[in-house]
Amino acid sequence: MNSNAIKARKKVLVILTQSPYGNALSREAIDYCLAAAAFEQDLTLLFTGDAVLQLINDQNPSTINQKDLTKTLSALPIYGINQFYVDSNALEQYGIDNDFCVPTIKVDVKEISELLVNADTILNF
Amino acid sequence: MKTLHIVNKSPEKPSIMERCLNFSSKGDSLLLIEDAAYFALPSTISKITSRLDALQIKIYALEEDLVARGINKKIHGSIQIVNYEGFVELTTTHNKSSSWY
Amino acid sequence: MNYSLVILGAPYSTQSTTTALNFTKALLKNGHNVYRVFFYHDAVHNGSELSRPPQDELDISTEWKKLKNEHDIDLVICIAAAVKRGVLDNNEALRHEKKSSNLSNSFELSGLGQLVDATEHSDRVITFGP
Amino acid sequence: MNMSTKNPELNTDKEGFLKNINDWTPEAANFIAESEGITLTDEHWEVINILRDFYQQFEISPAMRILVKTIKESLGEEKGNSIHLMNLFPGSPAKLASKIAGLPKPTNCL
Repeated sequence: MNSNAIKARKKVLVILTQSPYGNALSREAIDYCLAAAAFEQDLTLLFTGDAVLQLINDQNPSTINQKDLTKTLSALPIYGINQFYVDSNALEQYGIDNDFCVPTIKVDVKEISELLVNADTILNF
Repeated sequence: MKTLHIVNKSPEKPSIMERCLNFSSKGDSLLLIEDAAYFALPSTISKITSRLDALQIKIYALEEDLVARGINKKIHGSIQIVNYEGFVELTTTHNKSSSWY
Repeated sequence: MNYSLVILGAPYSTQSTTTALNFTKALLKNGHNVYRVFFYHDAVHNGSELSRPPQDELDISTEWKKLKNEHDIDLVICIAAAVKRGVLDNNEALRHEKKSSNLSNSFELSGLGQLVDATEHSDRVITFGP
Repeated sequence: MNMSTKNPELNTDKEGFLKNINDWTPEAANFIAESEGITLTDEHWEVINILRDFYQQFEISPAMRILVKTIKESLGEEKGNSIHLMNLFPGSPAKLASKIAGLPKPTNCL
Protein backbone atom coordinates (compact mmCIF):
# COMPACT_ATOMS: atom_id res chain seq x y z
CA MET A 1 0.00 0.00 0.00
CA ASN A 2 2.89 2.35 0.63
CA SER A 3 3.36 4.18 -2.63
CA ASN A 4 6.93 5.08 -1.68
CA ALA A 5 7.95 1.45 -1.35
CA ILE A 6 9.05 1.37 -4.97
CA LYS A 7 11.13 4.11 -6.48
CA ALA A 8 9.90 3.91 -10.03
CA ARG A 9 12.41 4.77 -12.69
CA LYS A 10 11.82 2.53 -15.67
CA LYS A 11 9.87 3.68 -18.69
CA VAL A 12 7.14 1.12 -19.18
CA LEU A 13 5.18 0.90 -22.43
CA VAL A 14 1.84 -0.85 -22.07
CA ILE A 15 0.65 -2.12 -25.46
CA LEU A 16 -3.06 -2.84 -25.62
CA THR A 17 -4.41 -4.94 -28.47
CA GLN A 18 -7.68 -6.46 -27.24
CA SER A 19 -11.28 -5.40 -27.78
CA PRO A 20 -13.17 -4.07 -24.74
CA TYR A 21 -15.57 -6.88 -23.84
CA GLY A 22 -14.62 -10.00 -25.77
CA ASN A 23 -11.54 -10.46 -23.64
CA ALA A 24 -10.96 -9.65 -19.96
CA LEU A 25 -7.38 -8.62 -20.76
CA SER A 26 -8.64 -5.16 -21.68
CA ARG A 27 -9.89 -4.52 -18.16
CA GLU A 28 -6.97 -6.32 -16.54
CA ALA A 29 -4.60 -4.04 -18.45
CA ILE A 30 -6.35 -0.98 -17.03
CA ASP A 31 -6.15 -2.53 -13.56
CA TYR A 32 -2.39 -2.81 -14.05
CA CYS A 33 -2.23 0.84 -15.09
CA LEU A 34 -4.13 1.93 -11.97
CA ALA A 35 -1.71 -0.02 -9.78
CA ALA A 36 1.32 1.32 -11.64
CA ALA A 37 -0.01 4.85 -11.22
CA ALA A 38 -0.37 4.33 -7.48
CA PHE A 39 3.38 3.58 -7.42
CA GLU A 40 4.04 6.51 -9.74
CA GLN A 41 5.52 4.37 -12.45
CA ASP A 42 6.42 6.14 -15.70
CA LEU A 43 3.74 4.71 -17.94
CA THR A 44 2.90 5.13 -21.61
CA LEU A 45 -0.15 3.47 -23.17
CA LEU A 46 -0.43 2.45 -26.79
CA PHE A 47 -3.82 1.40 -28.16
CA THR A 48 -3.49 -0.63 -31.32
CA GLY A 49 -5.53 -3.23 -33.20
CA ASP A 50 -8.88 -3.97 -31.55
CA ALA A 51 -7.87 -1.99 -28.47
CA VAL A 52 -8.77 1.27 -30.24
CA LEU A 53 -12.37 0.09 -29.86
CA GLN A 54 -12.00 0.47 -26.11
CA LEU A 55 -11.98 4.25 -26.53
CA ILE A 56 -15.37 4.69 -28.23
CA ASN A 57 -17.76 6.86 -26.24
CA ASP A 58 -21.36 5.95 -25.38
CA GLN A 59 -20.68 2.31 -24.60
CA ASN A 60 -23.39 0.70 -22.51
CA PRO A 61 -22.25 -2.83 -21.67
CA SER A 62 -24.96 -3.28 -19.03
CA THR A 63 -26.76 -5.01 -21.90
CA ILE A 64 -24.13 -7.76 -21.70
CA ASN A 65 -23.73 -7.67 -17.93
CA GLN A 66 -20.37 -5.98 -17.95
CA LYS A 67 -18.96 -2.83 -16.42
CA ASP A 68 -18.26 0.15 -18.64
CA LEU A 69 -14.56 0.09 -19.51
CA THR A 70 -14.59 3.72 -20.68
CA LYS A 71 -15.58 4.85 -17.20
CA THR A 72 -12.48 3.27 -15.72
CA LEU A 73 -10.29 4.43 -18.60
CA SER A 74 -11.45 7.97 -18.00
CA ALA A 75 -10.16 7.73 -14.41
CA LEU A 76 -6.57 7.23 -15.59
CA PRO A 77 -5.84 10.96 -16.08
CA ILE A 78 -6.83 11.55 -12.44
CA TYR A 79 -4.29 8.87 -11.52
CA GLY A 80 -1.67 10.85 -13.41
CA ILE A 81 -1.61 8.83 -16.62
CA ASN A 82 -1.90 11.17 -19.58
CA GLN A 83 -0.05 9.52 -22.43
CA PHE A 84 -2.65 7.75 -24.54
CA TYR A 85 -1.16 6.97 -27.92
CA VAL A 86 -3.51 5.58 -30.53
CA ASP A 87 -2.55 3.77 -33.72
CA SER A 88 -3.95 5.90 -36.56
CA ASN A 89 -3.97 2.91 -38.93
CA ALA A 90 -6.22 0.97 -36.59
CA LEU A 91 -8.57 3.96 -36.33
CA GLU A 92 -8.70 4.17 -40.09
CA GLN A 93 -9.38 0.46 -40.41
CA TYR A 94 -12.47 0.80 -38.23
CA GLY A 95 -13.38 4.21 -39.60
CA ILE A 96 -13.54 5.78 -36.15
CA ASP A 97 -12.10 9.07 -35.10
CA ASN A 98 -12.36 11.57 -32.23
CA ASP A 99 -15.13 11.33 -29.67
CA PHE A 100 -13.07 9.17 -27.33
CA CYS A 101 -13.31 8.71 -23.57
CA VAL A 102 -9.79 10.09 -22.98
CA PRO A 103 -7.67 12.68 -24.78
CA THR A 104 -5.51 10.79 -27.27
CA ILE A 105 -2.42 11.35 -29.38
CA LYS A 106 -2.62 9.80 -32.84
CA VAL A 107 0.55 8.13 -34.01
CA ASP A 108 1.64 6.48 -37.24
CA VAL A 109 3.72 3.35 -37.70
CA LYS A 110 7.02 5.21 -37.51
CA GLU A 111 6.09 7.02 -34.30
CA ILE A 112 4.94 3.75 -32.76
CA SER A 113 8.29 2.10 -33.54
CA GLU A 114 9.88 5.03 -31.69
CA LEU A 115 7.68 4.34 -28.66
CA LEU A 116 8.97 0.77 -28.61
CA VAL A 117 12.57 1.88 -29.04
CA ASN A 118 12.32 4.38 -26.18
CA ALA A 119 10.74 1.99 -23.67
CA ASP A 120 12.78 0.16 -21.05
CA THR A 121 10.14 -2.51 -20.63
CA ILE A 122 7.12 -3.50 -22.70
CA LEU A 123 4.02 -5.16 -21.27
CA ASN A 124 1.57 -6.62 -23.78
CA PHE A 125 -2.09 -6.93 -22.90
CA MET B 1 17.88 -0.50 -27.80
CA LYS B 2 16.95 -3.62 -29.72
CA THR B 3 13.68 -5.45 -29.24
CA LEU B 4 13.05 -9.17 -29.43
CA HIS B 5 9.59 -9.65 -30.90
CA ILE B 6 7.95 -12.87 -29.78
CA VAL B 7 4.97 -14.12 -31.78
CA ASN B 8 2.92 -17.15 -30.69
CA LYS B 9 -0.15 -17.18 -32.95
CA SER B 10 -0.55 -19.07 -36.20
CA PRO B 11 -0.41 -17.36 -39.63
CA GLU B 12 -4.18 -17.62 -39.75
CA LYS B 13 -4.26 -14.41 -37.72
CA PRO B 14 -2.16 -12.31 -40.08
CA SER B 15 -2.86 -8.99 -38.36
CA ILE B 16 -0.72 -10.05 -35.41
CA MET B 17 2.41 -10.52 -37.52
CA GLU B 18 1.49 -7.42 -39.51
CA ARG B 19 1.47 -5.34 -36.34
CA CYS B 20 4.71 -6.87 -35.14
CA LEU B 21 6.49 -6.04 -38.41
CA ASN B 22 4.98 -2.56 -38.64
CA PHE B 23 6.33 -1.62 -35.23
CA SER B 24 9.75 -3.25 -35.60
CA SER B 25 12.93 -1.28 -36.02
CA LYS B 26 16.07 -2.04 -37.97
CA GLY B 27 18.12 -4.73 -36.29
CA ASP B 28 15.31 -6.11 -34.12
CA SER B 29 14.73 -9.86 -34.09
CA LEU B 30 11.67 -12.03 -34.43
CA LEU B 31 11.17 -15.27 -32.54
CA LEU B 32 8.43 -17.68 -33.59
CA ILE B 33 7.05 -19.82 -30.76
CA GLU B 34 4.03 -22.06 -30.21
CA ASP B 35 1.59 -21.84 -33.17
CA ALA B 36 3.65 -19.08 -34.79
CA ALA B 37 6.14 -21.85 -35.61
CA TYR B 38 4.01 -22.45 -38.72
CA PHE B 39 5.23 -19.10 -40.06
CA ALA B 40 8.53 -20.91 -40.60
CA LEU B 41 7.06 -22.93 -43.48
CA PRO B 42 8.37 -21.62 -46.84
CA SER B 43 4.94 -20.74 -48.20
CA THR B 44 4.02 -18.58 -45.22
CA ILE B 45 7.37 -16.96 -44.53
CA SER B 46 7.88 -16.02 -48.18
CA LYS B 47 5.00 -13.56 -47.85
CA ILE B 48 6.98 -11.49 -45.35
CA THR B 49 10.64 -12.15 -46.18
CA SER B 50 11.06 -8.99 -48.26
CA ARG B 51 9.89 -6.85 -45.36
CA LEU B 52 12.09 -8.74 -42.91
CA ASP B 53 15.06 -8.24 -45.21
CA ALA B 54 14.36 -4.55 -45.67
CA LEU B 55 14.37 -4.08 -41.88
CA GLN B 56 17.35 -6.42 -41.44
CA ILE B 57 15.33 -8.45 -38.99
CA LYS B 58 16.72 -11.85 -38.10
CA ILE B 59 14.14 -14.54 -37.73
CA TYR B 60 14.31 -17.42 -35.29
CA ALA B 61 11.99 -20.31 -34.51
CA LEU B 62 11.84 -22.38 -31.35
CA GLU B 63 13.09 -25.88 -32.05
CA GLU B 64 10.83 -27.66 -29.57
CA ASP B 65 7.74 -26.10 -31.16
CA LEU B 66 8.90 -26.94 -34.69
CA VAL B 67 9.66 -30.57 -33.80
CA ALA B 68 6.38 -30.95 -31.93
CA ARG B 69 4.51 -29.87 -35.04
CA GLY B 70 6.48 -32.05 -37.43
CA ILE B 71 7.84 -29.14 -39.44
CA ASN B 72 11.46 -28.82 -38.33
CA LYS B 73 12.70 -30.32 -41.61
CA LYS B 74 10.28 -28.39 -43.76
CA ILE B 75 11.17 -24.85 -42.81
CA HIS B 76 12.59 -22.07 -44.94
CA GLY B 77 16.38 -21.74 -45.06
CA SER B 78 16.44 -18.16 -43.81
CA ILE B 79 15.14 -19.20 -40.41
CA GLN B 80 17.52 -19.97 -37.59
CA ILE B 81 16.50 -22.67 -35.18
CA VAL B 82 17.01 -22.06 -31.46
CA ASN B 83 16.21 -24.22 -28.45
CA TYR B 84 15.09 -22.83 -25.07
CA GLU B 85 18.66 -21.91 -24.19
CA GLY B 86 18.86 -20.03 -27.46
CA PHE B 87 15.60 -18.30 -26.53
CA VAL B 88 17.20 -17.22 -23.24
CA GLU B 89 20.29 -16.06 -25.11
CA LEU B 90 18.13 -13.93 -27.43
CA THR B 91 16.54 -12.21 -24.44
CA THR B 92 19.99 -11.30 -23.13
CA THR B 93 21.25 -9.92 -26.45
CA HIS B 94 18.16 -7.71 -26.87
CA ASN B 95 17.28 -4.95 -24.41
CA LYS B 96 13.64 -5.89 -24.13
CA SER B 97 10.96 -8.08 -25.60
CA SER B 98 7.45 -7.54 -26.91
CA SER B 99 5.01 -10.44 -27.13
CA TRP B 100 2.43 -10.29 -29.87
CA TYR B 101 -0.63 -12.51 -29.53
CA MET C 1 20.63 -11.23 -15.29
CA ASN C 2 17.48 -10.65 -13.28
CA TYR C 3 14.31 -11.87 -15.00
CA SER C 4 10.61 -11.59 -14.34
CA LEU C 5 7.96 -13.48 -16.27
CA VAL C 6 4.34 -12.56 -16.83
CA ILE C 7 2.14 -15.53 -17.68
CA LEU C 8 -1.33 -14.89 -19.09
CA GLY C 9 -2.65 -18.15 -20.53
CA ALA C 10 -4.61 -20.83 -18.69
CA PRO C 11 -2.66 -24.03 -18.00
CA TYR C 12 -3.84 -27.01 -20.06
CA SER C 13 -5.87 -24.70 -22.34
CA THR C 14 -2.96 -22.81 -23.89
CA GLN C 15 0.74 -23.44 -24.30
CA SER C 16 1.54 -20.25 -22.39
CA THR C 17 2.38 -21.91 -19.07
CA THR C 18 4.48 -24.78 -20.40
CA THR C 19 6.47 -22.43 -22.62
CA ALA C 20 7.11 -20.25 -19.58
CA LEU C 21 8.06 -23.30 -17.48
CA ASN C 22 10.63 -24.44 -20.05
CA PHE C 23 11.95 -20.91 -20.36
CA THR C 24 12.31 -20.65 -16.59
CA LYS C 25 14.26 -23.91 -16.46
CA ALA C 26 16.57 -22.70 -19.23
CA LEU C 27 17.10 -19.42 -17.39
CA LEU C 28 18.11 -21.18 -14.18
CA LYS C 29 20.32 -23.63 -16.05
CA ASN C 30 22.19 -20.72 -17.57
CA GLY C 31 22.81 -19.06 -14.23
CA HIS C 32 20.23 -16.30 -14.47
CA ASN C 33 18.12 -15.18 -11.56
CA VAL C 34 14.33 -15.35 -11.59
CA TYR C 35 13.13 -12.35 -9.63
CA ARG C 36 9.46 -13.19 -9.92
CA VAL C 37 6.92 -15.14 -11.94
CA PHE C 38 3.64 -13.24 -12.04
CA PHE C 39 0.45 -15.08 -12.97
CA TYR C 40 -2.30 -12.88 -14.38
CA HIS C 41 -5.48 -13.28 -16.43
CA ASP C 42 -6.34 -16.99 -16.96
CA ALA C 43 -2.87 -18.08 -15.77
CA VAL C 44 -4.15 -17.69 -12.19
CA HIS C 45 -5.51 -21.24 -12.54
CA ASN C 46 -1.92 -22.41 -12.14
CA GLY C 47 -2.41 -21.81 -8.44
CA SER C 48 -5.14 -24.38 -7.95
CA GLU C 49 -4.09 -27.29 -5.75
CA LEU C 50 -7.04 -29.23 -7.13
CA SER C 51 -5.98 -29.63 -10.74
CA ARG C 52 -5.14 -33.21 -11.64
CA PRO C 53 -4.17 -34.14 -15.19
CA PRO C 54 -4.17 -37.82 -16.25
CA GLN C 55 -0.96 -39.67 -15.23
CA ASP C 56 0.42 -39.67 -18.77
CA GLU C 57 0.29 -35.86 -19.03
CA LEU C 58 2.61 -33.26 -17.55
CA ASP C 59 1.49 -32.20 -14.07
CA ILE C 60 2.13 -28.48 -14.30
CA SER C 61 1.42 -27.87 -10.64
CA THR C 62 4.14 -30.38 -9.65
CA GLU C 63 6.58 -28.69 -12.02
CA TRP C 64 6.10 -25.33 -10.29
CA LYS C 65 6.39 -27.04 -6.92
CA LYS C 66 9.76 -28.52 -7.91
CA LEU C 67 11.07 -25.19 -9.12
CA LYS C 68 9.86 -23.54 -5.94
CA ASN C 69 11.57 -26.15 -3.75
CA GLU C 70 14.83 -26.26 -5.66
CA HIS C 71 15.31 -22.59 -6.46
CA ASP C 72 12.95 -20.80 -4.10
CA ILE C 73 11.54 -18.67 -6.93
CA ASP C 74 8.84 -16.16 -6.17
CA LEU C 75 5.54 -17.36 -7.68
CA VAL C 76 2.94 -14.63 -7.31
CA ILE C 77 -0.67 -14.83 -8.43
CA CYS C 78 -2.74 -11.68 -8.92
CA ILE C 79 -5.20 -11.74 -6.05
CA ALA C 80 -8.06 -9.93 -7.78
CA ALA C 81 -7.85 -12.04 -10.95
CA ALA C 82 -7.55 -15.23 -8.86
CA VAL C 83 -10.39 -14.67 -6.41
CA LYS C 84 -12.70 -13.78 -9.28
CA ARG C 85 -11.85 -17.10 -10.93
CA GLY C 86 -12.06 -19.23 -7.80
CA VAL C 87 -8.42 -19.56 -6.70
CA LEU C 88 -8.35 -18.66 -3.01
CA ASP C 89 -5.97 -18.96 -0.08
CA ASN C 90 -7.25 -19.36 3.48
CA ASN C 91 -7.40 -15.64 4.12
CA GLU C 92 -9.44 -14.88 1.04
CA ALA C 93 -11.74 -17.85 1.66
CA LEU C 94 -12.49 -16.45 5.13
CA ARG C 95 -12.80 -12.92 3.84
CA HIS C 96 -15.28 -13.89 1.17
CA GLU C 97 -17.06 -16.48 3.31
CA LYS C 98 -16.21 -19.42 1.07
CA LYS C 99 -16.19 -22.85 2.59
CA SER C 100 -12.80 -23.92 1.28
CA SER C 101 -9.57 -22.64 -0.17
CA ASN C 102 -7.51 -24.22 -2.93
CA LEU C 103 -4.26 -22.31 -3.38
CA SER C 104 -1.24 -24.57 -3.69
CA ASN C 105 1.42 -23.65 -1.14
CA SER C 106 4.01 -23.04 -3.87
CA PHE C 107 2.20 -19.83 -4.71
CA GLU C 108 1.29 -16.59 -3.03
CA LEU C 109 -1.71 -14.36 -3.74
CA SER C 110 -0.78 -10.73 -3.92
CA GLY C 111 -1.61 -7.49 -5.67
CA LEU C 112 -0.62 -5.94 -8.97
CA GLY C 113 1.93 -3.89 -7.06
CA GLN C 114 4.06 -7.04 -7.23
CA LEU C 115 4.06 -6.79 -11.01
CA VAL C 116 4.93 -3.10 -10.83
CA ASP C 117 7.77 -3.99 -8.47
CA ALA C 118 8.92 -6.79 -10.80
CA THR C 119 9.15 -4.42 -13.78
CA GLU C 120 11.21 -2.02 -11.70
CA HIS C 121 13.65 -4.61 -10.34
CA SER C 122 14.21 -6.88 -13.32
CA ASP C 123 16.60 -6.48 -16.23
CA ARG C 124 14.14 -8.31 -18.44
CA VAL C 125 10.38 -8.85 -18.30
CA ILE C 126 9.08 -11.52 -20.64
CA THR C 127 5.35 -11.84 -21.33
CA PHE C 128 3.91 -15.25 -22.20
CA GLY C 129 0.69 -14.44 -24.02
CA PRO C 130 -2.47 -16.52 -23.81
CA MET D 1 -20.80 -7.13 13.84
CA ASN D 2 -23.86 -8.74 12.33
CA MET D 3 -26.16 -6.04 11.06
CA SER D 4 -29.19 -8.24 11.05
CA THR D 5 -29.79 -7.58 14.76
CA LYS D 6 -30.10 -3.87 14.06
CA ASN D 7 -31.62 -3.89 10.64
CA PRO D 8 -33.11 -7.12 9.36
CA GLU D 9 -33.09 -5.91 5.75
CA LEU D 10 -29.38 -5.11 5.59
CA ASN D 11 -27.43 -7.97 4.12
CA THR D 12 -23.73 -7.54 4.92
CA ASP D 13 -20.75 -9.86 4.95
CA LYS D 14 -18.53 -10.57 7.94
CA GLU D 15 -16.44 -7.48 7.30
CA GLY D 16 -19.57 -5.35 7.20
CA PHE D 17 -19.62 -4.72 3.44
CA LEU D 18 -22.99 -4.80 1.73
CA LYS D 19 -23.39 -8.03 -0.19
CA ASN D 20 -25.39 -6.19 -2.82
CA ILE D 21 -24.29 -2.60 -3.37
CA ASN D 22 -27.75 -1.73 -4.72
CA ASP D 23 -29.04 -2.16 -1.16
CA TRP D 24 -27.31 1.05 -0.15
CA THR D 25 -29.41 3.85 1.30
CA PRO D 26 -28.45 6.73 3.59
CA GLU D 27 -30.02 4.72 6.43
CA ALA D 28 -27.82 1.76 5.52
CA ALA D 29 -24.80 4.07 5.72
CA ASN D 30 -25.83 5.09 9.24
CA PHE D 31 -26.16 1.46 10.29
CA ILE D 32 -22.80 0.43 8.84
CA ALA D 33 -21.11 3.44 10.41
CA GLU D 34 -22.64 2.73 13.79
CA SER D 35 -21.38 -0.84 13.74
CA GLU D 36 -17.91 0.65 13.18
CA GLY D 37 -18.41 2.96 16.14
CA ILE D 38 -18.86 6.07 14.01
CA THR D 39 -21.74 8.52 14.22
CA LEU D 40 -22.07 10.20 10.85
CA THR D 41 -21.81 13.99 10.82
CA ASP D 42 -22.09 16.45 7.93
CA GLU D 43 -18.34 16.19 7.47
CA HIS D 44 -18.61 12.42 7.04
CA TRP D 45 -21.41 12.88 4.55
CA GLU D 46 -19.34 15.27 2.44
CA VAL D 47 -16.79 12.48 1.99
CA ILE D 48 -19.41 9.77 1.46
CA ASN D 49 -21.12 11.80 -1.25
CA ILE D 50 -17.84 12.48 -3.01
CA LEU D 51 -17.01 8.77 -2.91
CA ARG D 52 -20.37 7.82 -4.34
CA ASP D 53 -20.00 10.39 -7.12
CA PHE D 54 -16.52 9.07 -7.86
CA TYR D 55 -17.82 5.53 -8.10
CA GLN D 56 -20.74 6.63 -10.26
CA GLN D 57 -18.36 8.31 -12.66
CA PHE D 58 -15.51 5.80 -12.83
CA GLU D 59 -16.89 2.51 -11.44
CA ILE D 60 -13.84 2.03 -9.23
CA SER D 61 -13.11 2.77 -5.58
CA PRO D 62 -10.38 5.39 -5.38
CA ALA D 63 -7.01 4.63 -3.81
CA MET D 64 -6.24 6.79 -0.74
CA ARG D 65 -4.02 9.21 -2.66
CA ILE D 66 -6.74 9.78 -5.24
CA LEU D 67 -9.43 10.15 -2.58
CA VAL D 68 -7.39 12.89 -0.89
CA LYS D 69 -6.85 14.59 -4.24
CA THR D 70 -10.53 14.42 -5.18
CA ILE D 71 -11.65 15.82 -1.84
CA LYS D 72 -9.09 18.58 -2.04
CA GLU D 73 -10.51 19.57 -5.42
CA SER D 74 -14.09 19.82 -4.22
CA LEU D 75 -13.73 20.81 -0.55
CA GLY D 76 -10.36 22.56 -0.45
CA GLU D 77 -7.02 22.07 1.31
CA GLU D 78 -8.52 22.13 4.79
CA LYS D 79 -10.43 18.91 4.24
CA GLY D 80 -8.49 17.39 1.41
CA ASN D 81 -5.75 15.86 3.54
CA SER D 82 -5.17 12.49 5.14
CA ILE D 83 -5.30 13.80 8.73
CA HIS D 84 -8.85 15.06 8.28
CA LEU D 85 -9.82 11.72 6.72
CA MET D 86 -8.10 9.73 9.46
CA ASN D 87 -10.07 11.66 12.06
CA LEU D 88 -13.35 10.94 10.30
CA PHE D 89 -12.62 7.35 9.30
CA PRO D 90 -9.92 5.95 11.62
CA GLY D 91 -7.62 3.13 10.52
CA SER D 92 -7.71 2.91 6.75
CA PRO D 93 -9.94 5.81 5.66
CA ALA D 94 -10.35 4.85 1.99
CA LYS D 95 -11.52 1.35 2.88
CA LEU D 96 -13.77 2.34 5.77
CA ALA D 97 -15.36 5.27 3.96
CA SER D 98 -15.94 3.05 0.90
CA LYS D 99 -17.67 0.49 3.11
CA ILE D 100 -20.01 3.10 4.57
CA ALA D 101 -20.60 4.65 1.14
CA GLY D 102 -21.71 1.27 -0.19
CA LEU D 103 -18.88 0.78 -2.70
CA PRO D 104 -17.65 -2.72 -3.64
CA LYS D 105 -15.27 -4.45 -1.29
CA PRO D 106 -11.64 -3.72 -2.25
CA THR D 107 -9.89 -6.49 -4.17
CA ASN D 108 -6.67 -6.16 -2.12
CA CYS D 109 -5.09 -5.24 -5.37
CA LEU D 110 -2.06 -3.21 -4.36
